[in-house]
Formats: sequence, C-alpha cells, structure tokens
Amino acid sequence: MSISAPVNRRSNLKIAAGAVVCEESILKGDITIGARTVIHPKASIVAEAGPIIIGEGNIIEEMATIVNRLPPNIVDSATPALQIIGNYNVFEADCTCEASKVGDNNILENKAFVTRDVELTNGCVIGAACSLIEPEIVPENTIVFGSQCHRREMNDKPYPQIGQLEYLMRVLPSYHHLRKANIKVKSDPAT
Amino acid sequence: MEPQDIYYDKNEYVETASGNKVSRQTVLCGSQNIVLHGKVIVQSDAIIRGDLANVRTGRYCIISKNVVIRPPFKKFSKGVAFFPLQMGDHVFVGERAVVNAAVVGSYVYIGKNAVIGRRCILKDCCYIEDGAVVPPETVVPSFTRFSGSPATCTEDLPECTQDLMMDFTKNYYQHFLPAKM
Amino acid sequence: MLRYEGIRYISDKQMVVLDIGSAYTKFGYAGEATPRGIIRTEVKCPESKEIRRIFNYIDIDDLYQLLVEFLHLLFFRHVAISPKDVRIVVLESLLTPTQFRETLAKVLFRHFEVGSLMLLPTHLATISTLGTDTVLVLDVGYQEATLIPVYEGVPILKAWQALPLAACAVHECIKKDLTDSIPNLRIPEKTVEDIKVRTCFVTTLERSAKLGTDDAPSPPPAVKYPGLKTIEIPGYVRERAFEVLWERDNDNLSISTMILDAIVKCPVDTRRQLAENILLIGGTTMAKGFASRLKSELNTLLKSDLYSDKLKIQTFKFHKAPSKPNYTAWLGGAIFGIADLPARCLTKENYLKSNRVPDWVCLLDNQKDDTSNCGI
Amino acid sequence: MAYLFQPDYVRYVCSCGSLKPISKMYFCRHCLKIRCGYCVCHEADSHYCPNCMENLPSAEVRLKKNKCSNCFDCPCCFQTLCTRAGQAPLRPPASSADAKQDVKATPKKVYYLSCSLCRWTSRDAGIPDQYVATGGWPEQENPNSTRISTLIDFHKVLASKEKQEQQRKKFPTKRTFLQYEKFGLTSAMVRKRAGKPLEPKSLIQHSDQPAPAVANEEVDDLPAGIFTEAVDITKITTLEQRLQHPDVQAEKINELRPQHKQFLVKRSQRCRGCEHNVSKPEYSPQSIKFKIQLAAFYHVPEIRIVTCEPLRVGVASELLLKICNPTQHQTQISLLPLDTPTTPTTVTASGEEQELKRENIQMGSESPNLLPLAVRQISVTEDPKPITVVSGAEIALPECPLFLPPRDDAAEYDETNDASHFQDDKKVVVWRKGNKIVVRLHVTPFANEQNKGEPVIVGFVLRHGYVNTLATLEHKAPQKSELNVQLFLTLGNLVGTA
Repeated sequence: MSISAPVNRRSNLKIAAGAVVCEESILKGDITIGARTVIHPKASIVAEAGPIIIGEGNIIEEMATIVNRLPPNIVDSATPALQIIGNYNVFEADCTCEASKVGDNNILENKAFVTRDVELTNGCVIGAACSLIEPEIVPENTIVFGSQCHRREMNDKPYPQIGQLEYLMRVLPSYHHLRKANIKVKSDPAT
Repeated sequence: MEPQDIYYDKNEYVETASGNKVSRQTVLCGSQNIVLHGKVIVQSDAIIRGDLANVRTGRYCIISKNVVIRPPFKKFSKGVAFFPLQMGDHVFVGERAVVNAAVVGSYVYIGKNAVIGRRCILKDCCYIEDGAVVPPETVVPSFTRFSGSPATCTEDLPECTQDLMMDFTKNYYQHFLPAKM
Repeated sequence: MLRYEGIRYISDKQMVVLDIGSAYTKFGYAGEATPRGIIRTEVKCPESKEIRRIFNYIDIDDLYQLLVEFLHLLFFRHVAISPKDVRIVVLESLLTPTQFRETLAKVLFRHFEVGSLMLLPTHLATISTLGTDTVLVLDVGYQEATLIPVYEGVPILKAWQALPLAACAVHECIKKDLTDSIPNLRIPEKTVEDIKVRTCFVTTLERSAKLGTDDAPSPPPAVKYPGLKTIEIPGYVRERAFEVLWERDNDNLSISTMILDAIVKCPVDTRRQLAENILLIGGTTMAKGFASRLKSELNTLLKSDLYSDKLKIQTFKFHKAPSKPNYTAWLGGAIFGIADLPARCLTKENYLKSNRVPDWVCLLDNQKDDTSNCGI
Repeated sequence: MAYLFQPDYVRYVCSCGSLKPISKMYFCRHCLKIRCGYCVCHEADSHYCPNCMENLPSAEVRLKKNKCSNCFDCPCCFQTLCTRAGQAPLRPPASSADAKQDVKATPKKVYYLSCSLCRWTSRDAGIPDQYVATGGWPEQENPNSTRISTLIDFHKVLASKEKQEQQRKKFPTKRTFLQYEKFGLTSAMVRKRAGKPLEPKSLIQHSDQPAPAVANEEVDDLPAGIFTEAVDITKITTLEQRLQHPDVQAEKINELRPQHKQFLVKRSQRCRGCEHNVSKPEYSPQSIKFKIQLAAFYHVPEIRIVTCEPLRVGVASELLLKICNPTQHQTQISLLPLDTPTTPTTVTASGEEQELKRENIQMGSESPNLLPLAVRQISVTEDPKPITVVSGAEIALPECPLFLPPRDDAAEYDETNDASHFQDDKKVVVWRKGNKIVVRLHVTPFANEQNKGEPVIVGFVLRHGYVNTLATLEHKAPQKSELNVQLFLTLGNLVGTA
C-alpha cells in the first residue's frame, strides 16, 4: 500500500481532544480516535476496507496493528465495512486485531491475533501468541491462553486500565511529538 | 559452525565511542533513560521504551531486528508504576521478540518471536527458545531451557553455558562488520 | 515394643516406589499415602526431539536407552533424589515381558547404581490397600485388562485373564468415530484421551442394547470442544466410546466374561468369596458408569446359558480402596514397601554377582519358595 | 552458544561410546578421559524452589515432600501463582471465628492468589482470602490418610515379626507373616489352605490389625442427567489438571486447589571410573559458579567447521576447520586417521613415549580425602556403546603437527599479529590468531548407495598434548601426556557426482 492515500489524510483522521496520539504512529485511512485513547509510537492502524472508529480510553502499544482488512478475494467493496473498537481496550505490543467489532475492557496480549470474522464482546483476554482464526462471537469474560488456545471464563473481569492510562497521558507528551486533536468531545464522558 | 560475517550498511549504523553499534532505523524512546554499556548491537526497527522507565544493558548485548524492549508496569492501590528494565552482559535477543521482563541476567539467550511477560526475572545462563511465551512474573532459573506456550522448563543447559554465550556474543560482534563498498 | 522396632528400621532411608505403566508412571515414596506425581511414560528422544513412549521400543538396546533417559528425568526432575544406593520398589504386571524387566533391572543397577530392587506383582501388592487377603483384582489400564484372583494371600495363577480391552482400544474407537463424523480430522492421541476423560462415559446396559437399532434412544447432547480448531463431539461418540470393552465378539470375550471365566477356573469353595471381593484398579475403571455397567453385565451374564450351569453365585460385591483406582497399585506398593524385607529385595551386590533377576516362572527361583509355602 | 541452537555438526566420541558435542562433555583430569552425561554419576546436590530461590537442607526437603511452602502453582495452567493484595470484600465474614475483631476495623488489606496467565484466582475456588501475604493457605488432606496410616503401621508390625522369626530359626520359615507370597504355582496349594483357614489366621492375629475393607454391592451409578444435560467443557478439568493432584482428581474446575511448587535440584557429576567430581556447582541456587568444573570445553581443543565446499562424489572439496586451545598451556595437535588407537600416552623423563596404564592413573590420582582403592566400592560400569556412525568420505589430513599457544584473555585486545612465531605450512594453516588457528583440509566423498540423502560424515582422531597440573604423590611437577580423541564431523549433503 502506498503512503499517499487518494484523499487528504488529515481530513480523514479524527482525533478527539484528550487523546494522546504519538506522531510516530502509523495511521492510514478513515480513522476516528476517541478521547483518552493512547496510541504509542510505531502502532499502526490501517483502515483499508472502511472506516475504523476507536472509542475512549484504549491503549494501543508499539507494533500493535489494528486493521480493517478487505475480505479475501474482494478488491474494492461497494459498501465500506465499519470496524468499531469500544472503550478501555488494551492492544499490547505486536498484536494484530482485524475483528470487525470489539466491545469494552478487552485485552489482546503480546502477539495475539484476531481475525476479521471474530467479534470480541466485553472483558475478554486473548493471551500472548494466541490466535482466533475461526468466525465466532467470543462470550464475555473469556480468556484464551496457551499454545492449544485453552479457554476459560474468568470470575474476575479485567478492570479498565485507568492507572496505566493516567501514567501514559502524563509521561508520553514529554517524550514524543503528538498529533493534534481536531474534534471536540461532543458529550461529556461519563467518568 | 563458525558464525559467518554479517555485513551492514555503514550509513545506517552509528558506532559510539564505547563500541555500541546502533541502527538509525530503531526507535529509542527517551534515549536519555537508555544506557547501553558498550559493544551492544541494536539492529533496525528495534524499539526500546526508555520513556516509560530506565533501560540498562550490559556489555555485548545483541538486540535483533523488530525487537521490543519495554519496561514492565505494576499496578498499585495508588496507581501504576513502570519498573526499570535491567539486562546483564552477553545477552542475545532474537528477531521480533517482546521483552517485558524486570531483570534479564547475563549470558541469556532469547529466541526469535519469544514473549517475555511482565516483570519476569530471567536468571543468569538461561535459554528461551524461539516462539516461547514466558507468562508474566515467571522466574526462569539458571541453567534451564524454556520452551512452549506457556513456557516450561524442558531441558537443562550444559555447565559451560557462560563461556558458550560469551563466545557467541563476542563472535557475533566481531563478525558484525560494515559492508566494504 | 514390636511396633517401635518396625519404625526404627524404616526411618533411615527413603524407599522409592515406581509403578511404570504403559501410559502413565506413578512415583513416590514408600509409607506415603499419595504418589508424588503421575507422569506420562514417555520421553523426548535427545537426537530426533520427538516424544516416544517407552513401551513402543524397537529392541532391547533401544529400550535400554529409552529407560535411561526416562528414569534420569524421573529421578532428577520429578522425584528429585540421587538414585545411587537408593532402594527401589517397582510394581510389575504379571505379564511384563522378561526382556523388559531384565532391561529395567540392568538400567537401575548398572546405569543408576541403585542399592536394591524389589519387584512386586501389581495384583498382589494391591491387596495391601484393603487389609484383607482374598480379593479378585481386575486391572484395566492402557494396553490391556488383566485379572488375577488372590485367595488367602496366594494368587490363583491358573485363573488369570488378560485381554487387550483397555484405554488404547477405547481411544481407537473414539478416533474412528470422530474421523467418520468429521472428515479430514487429524487429532493426536493426547487430545483423544482428553476428549475421553472430559466428555465420554460408559452407558447403561439397557441403552447399550438399543444402540445402533431403530429403537435407539436419543443420544446425549453434543459437546463443543474448543482448541486451535473447535470440534464438536457428537453425543453418540460420547456414549459409544467404551462399548468396545463390553462387546462380546466371536470369541465371546469382554471385561465381564474375564471375571466370570476367572471365577469358573477357581476352586469351588473359593468362588463365592472371590465374587464378593472384587477390586477394580487402573485408570480406565474410573470412567463414569464403569462399575455399574460391569455389575449389570455380570448379573445378566450369570443368568445366561453360558454361565447359569457353571456358576452358582448370587451377588457381586465391589471394594473401594482408600485411593483413586489409577494409583491403587502404587499405593499397594507404598504400603507393602514399608515392610522392607531384605530377603525379598535384590541387592546390587547380588545382581552384579549373578547378573540376573529372579523370576517366578524360573524353577531356580521357586525352589526355596516351594519349601516354605507348601510345607504346611 | 551455537551449540545450544544448532544441530551438532562436530561430535566427539566419549569413552562410553556416546557421540556428543564438546559442550556436553566432561574431562576427568584424574583418568585423563572424556566423560559425558551418560557415563558420569549424577548426584542431587541441593534442592531449591525455582520461584523464590530458597534452598533447604535435604532433611527439611524430605519433611516438606520436596515442595516449597510459600510458592504455589496454578492448578489450571501450572504456572506460578502470584499473591495479590485487595480490599476485603464488603460482606462481613459472619461465620469465621475472628469476625468480631474485624467488624469495626477499617477495610483491611487481604491477599489472594492469582495466575497471570489464565487469570485463575483462589477466589474462584472459594478459598478465603488471607490477612497475611505469605503462608496460611489451607492445606488439603488426603481423605484416606488415617486408614492408610493404620495399614502402613500394620505392615510394619508384620515385617518386624517376620524378620524376628527369620532370625530365630536358621532353617527356612514354615509360614511367612506377610500373607502375600510371591507366586504359588498351582491352585492345589490354595485348595489346601481353603480347607483350614483358621490356623494361619491365629498367627497373624494382632491388636494392631486394621479392620478389613468391606465390599459393597452398591456401586456408583451414572449421574442422572448425563443423557440430557448439556456439557460446558470449559468447566470440566483436563486429565493433566486432575493428575496434578492425584488424591483428589477433581472433575470440576472450581474444585481445583493450588499446588505447592516443586523443588528443582542442582546436580553434581562424578566420574564413575575414579569417583572424583567432574562438576560441582556452588551451593546457592542463584550462583552460576562452580567449585569444580571439568567440562571438556576447558580442557580439550575445540574444533569448529568454518566452511565446507559443496560435496561431490569422488571430488576433493575444501574443508576449513577452526581449532581452539582452551588451556593455559601451549599444545601440539595432530590429526590422525580414524583407526588410530585412542589410549593415552605420556612422555617419561627420558623422553620416550609410554602408554599410560589405567592403574597408574588411578593410583596417581588418589587424594587424601578419598578412601584407598581397596576399600572403595568397585565401580559399576556399563559396556561402552558401539559407534554406529560411518565415515562417508576420505579426508586428507596434514602430516605436520600444529602448535597452538595457550589461551590468553588479555590478548583479545592486542591487535598485533603473532603468526610469525610459528613456522606454519601456509597450505595447511590459513589463519592464526591467539590460541586459534584455521586449517585447510580436503574431503573426498565415497560413492555410497546406502546413505543416499543422508549428510556426509567424516571422522578422524585428534591427538593433543595435555599438561596435567594436578599435583599428585608421585608427580609433583605438571605431567605431560598425549591424548587421542575420535571426532565425527557432519559436513552436509552431496550435491551430485563428478
């Protein structure tokens, strides 16, 4: 894919006030980033098949990839597919998320992979180096771990990473150039 | 087998007075918090997150391509703190490995695509195989070889591991040469 | 007074008890109530890096190397003890091939330099867990089901039974059923075993009779088995898995006939006592519904033409050992092993002198026993 | 380190016949022989917890059943559990005894165990939270332990009785007290006994005799709902999880209990020929140092393949080998054909070579802290394994000996070239630096139909001078000897014929 997208990149990138988006992150296509979301350097978000909407309070670490991929064998889809990421999800280093819908409070650990036909509900943990490659809706509070992708329902839900978010929002601006927010928060966030 | 020479583009790498060879294509965040103790090689597209907390390496460490070195965080009742990440001498980190450890000892080999979970402690003389996933807060004892996901101890290492590893990293450094143009 | 002496004698050194089964090895120390661990009887080949089962050895030399690797790991990783000069109890099946026991003794004495070795027959050692001495012991493990009645502490050898009806046969059955329902499915035996343990059960005799007929009862619900690839285990697979143990094929042999045939071969005045003292051991007997199916099979067979003339038994009674069936034999060894008797052990010195392991089938080793036993 | 992740291209032949890379071998300075993990005697030196690194004396290890009292493994995924702090849950612990003290206290810190991999927590299992960070976790008892200990006691009594009986009578005992005789051969014996069961019974009558187990007609039936109820497989334990806890073998996930972490051992190795240690680690589990370290890597010249030209049958290909002298003494090396005998020789005072006798070595090696040879147990030995590797190529070996200077760690920083000190045959020695040289050899693969597709292996004998600095009763001065070791190199596959 070439860097120069056909349309103006700036206008397609919507960053809400309060989001921390490092300049060194790789953002392509129509992307909306919610408030209090932190995007580390070298994280990549690629809206290929349609727009990506990322909610509030997400953490997207370096080398993590969120991609709205075209279905195989389709070059250009007539109806653009929307990829929605909810709130307070964590995408750890080197994970890949193609899931069309991600709810809230999910964690994709290092090198986890989720294919586009998967829907993550809420509070799921996809363990390090685990892959979800079959179409499915992952039930709430599921944890997938180990080379055999064992599953379990967690009794403790993963909590929103408020503490980490606060720390990152304090520290990152002093080390990195940030992309400027270009939209105002429409409604006051609940928190 | 004797290692073969590896040639790099002279323009891509910066060599410091202490003998560190660092690619210009790396992302060294918060470089003032990163200490490379000499004769360290950091290859292209590696990421070292000095912005989160201090990162220190010993001598003769090899950080391969696309490696992520990231200090780990810990949650406390009053918020989150990132811990410094310490690495000993003669450590090899294979391509695309993610290292979230608190301590990596000396004479440690971390294979390609390995994941070292948050706040792990890798003791001196241990070996993490390619693709192994060491879960957070695991202690890897000396003279053990960990493999699999989750990684478990599968074998013991020979008694002369320390010298094998010294030999390996020194040899690697000696064979890591600028391309003759 | 006597008791005190007994304790003093055992307290000096630990005795390692090993039950090397064809699928799992149970290990621990004599005098303890639980094995320290249960691990697979397999080892990673140092050269080819593949996992190999010890019992799938090619020849004696291969077995020797496999045992060296396996026991090395067992002693240093699991039991965590220096094997040199240690005393070892090994439980062995009556049907253990001579070359296996001899190779095992050679590895233990020559490679690991163990102090002494006591070989205990599984079925006999097992009755130590009950405190009685008349028990009909049926062991259904991985390779085969074996049975020996023990009367008044003496095994009735001529009544022994053995059939290859055990976990291995069950696994084959599940594998076949699964590949029939899901084409192109390739699952390792380890997964089959896991499917068996988590989802399969032994169905009742009434339902079993109707399986495969038009009148078949509706199968139990299918189970979703997640993994790298999610597979659905059909209900009939769950229900049919263990049927192979009860199907009496052309030879009319099944787990239940083993018990009845053995009783028939025993002296008349021992039969009732044996039928009322059955003990089931081995991992396969832990399957849900195993004992209840066995009981109903036995009662039905008893009324059939095959046995109604030969046997006049009314009831079958089953024992419960103070352990899980898959390590009951080990526990027997751990209890018996505490009664450490130098006369019953083969010491390193003796082995190195004679270079052979005493064997019950060998007359040389039975001479002395005969005088002591039959001199009543 | 290449030894740790590459196939073993260069294998040395151990005295026991095993073929191993030099990294996995030992060199016994007393026998002057190469040993390997297969032919040394391993001993468990110290036990330690792989998580908290605590090490305990062996008596305590035995008491604690070889398990750490503070660290736990997750019963679900077998990883180490972490202790996490949390707030006490709001509901007051009404039933517990210490409830009264806690009612008015401010929210107290409580601790629970949690797995960072599968997120299992001790709360999942319904284990109450603890008020101290370490210890205090409820232990699970084997439900049958009392019954088993009665049985064990009874057997101890029987055993001691039998022993007494044997001591009293010199002639064979008539009746053993342990009921279980090895194997009776016929059922005739059984019939005999069946007739008169009372007589032997009275003999073993004892107050300690436990009540015999009672058999029951009732057996466990299938659970009623098994044919209709849906199964949630994620709530059923795997066999692996069950076997982790043999006396419970819980079927449901929430019945699993954390398991104490097992200790690991630090091992020392002893030569089975002379009983000297060839490797003995320091006691502390944190230390990577050794009290005795006789790895072959520090005593025997190391050979590595630098390059090998593509191999064709009948064509001589160039093979470059790097040879490194790891010792503190200059050594002389010669490469000899594979059929050279491998007995070590020594240079006597008069300068003539003499075969080193095994007895000489052993006598000479005796140190005061070892028992004299006569008292020591005769070492048990295994027959050496036959070598099955076949050399698949002709190798042209240099005739002149090669000299290697001692290892000098400081020389690493010295850039001066010292090659001029040695009159090397430039055709053979192509490179020299410090204690290392690279030699050029030529190999000519045989036409071999059987091993088609297999890599070509070539073997030769490496003779190296060895200076033994070990002071013995006979020899106060360092003793020089010539040692031979067989080597096999795996060069690669044939690329075709000439």
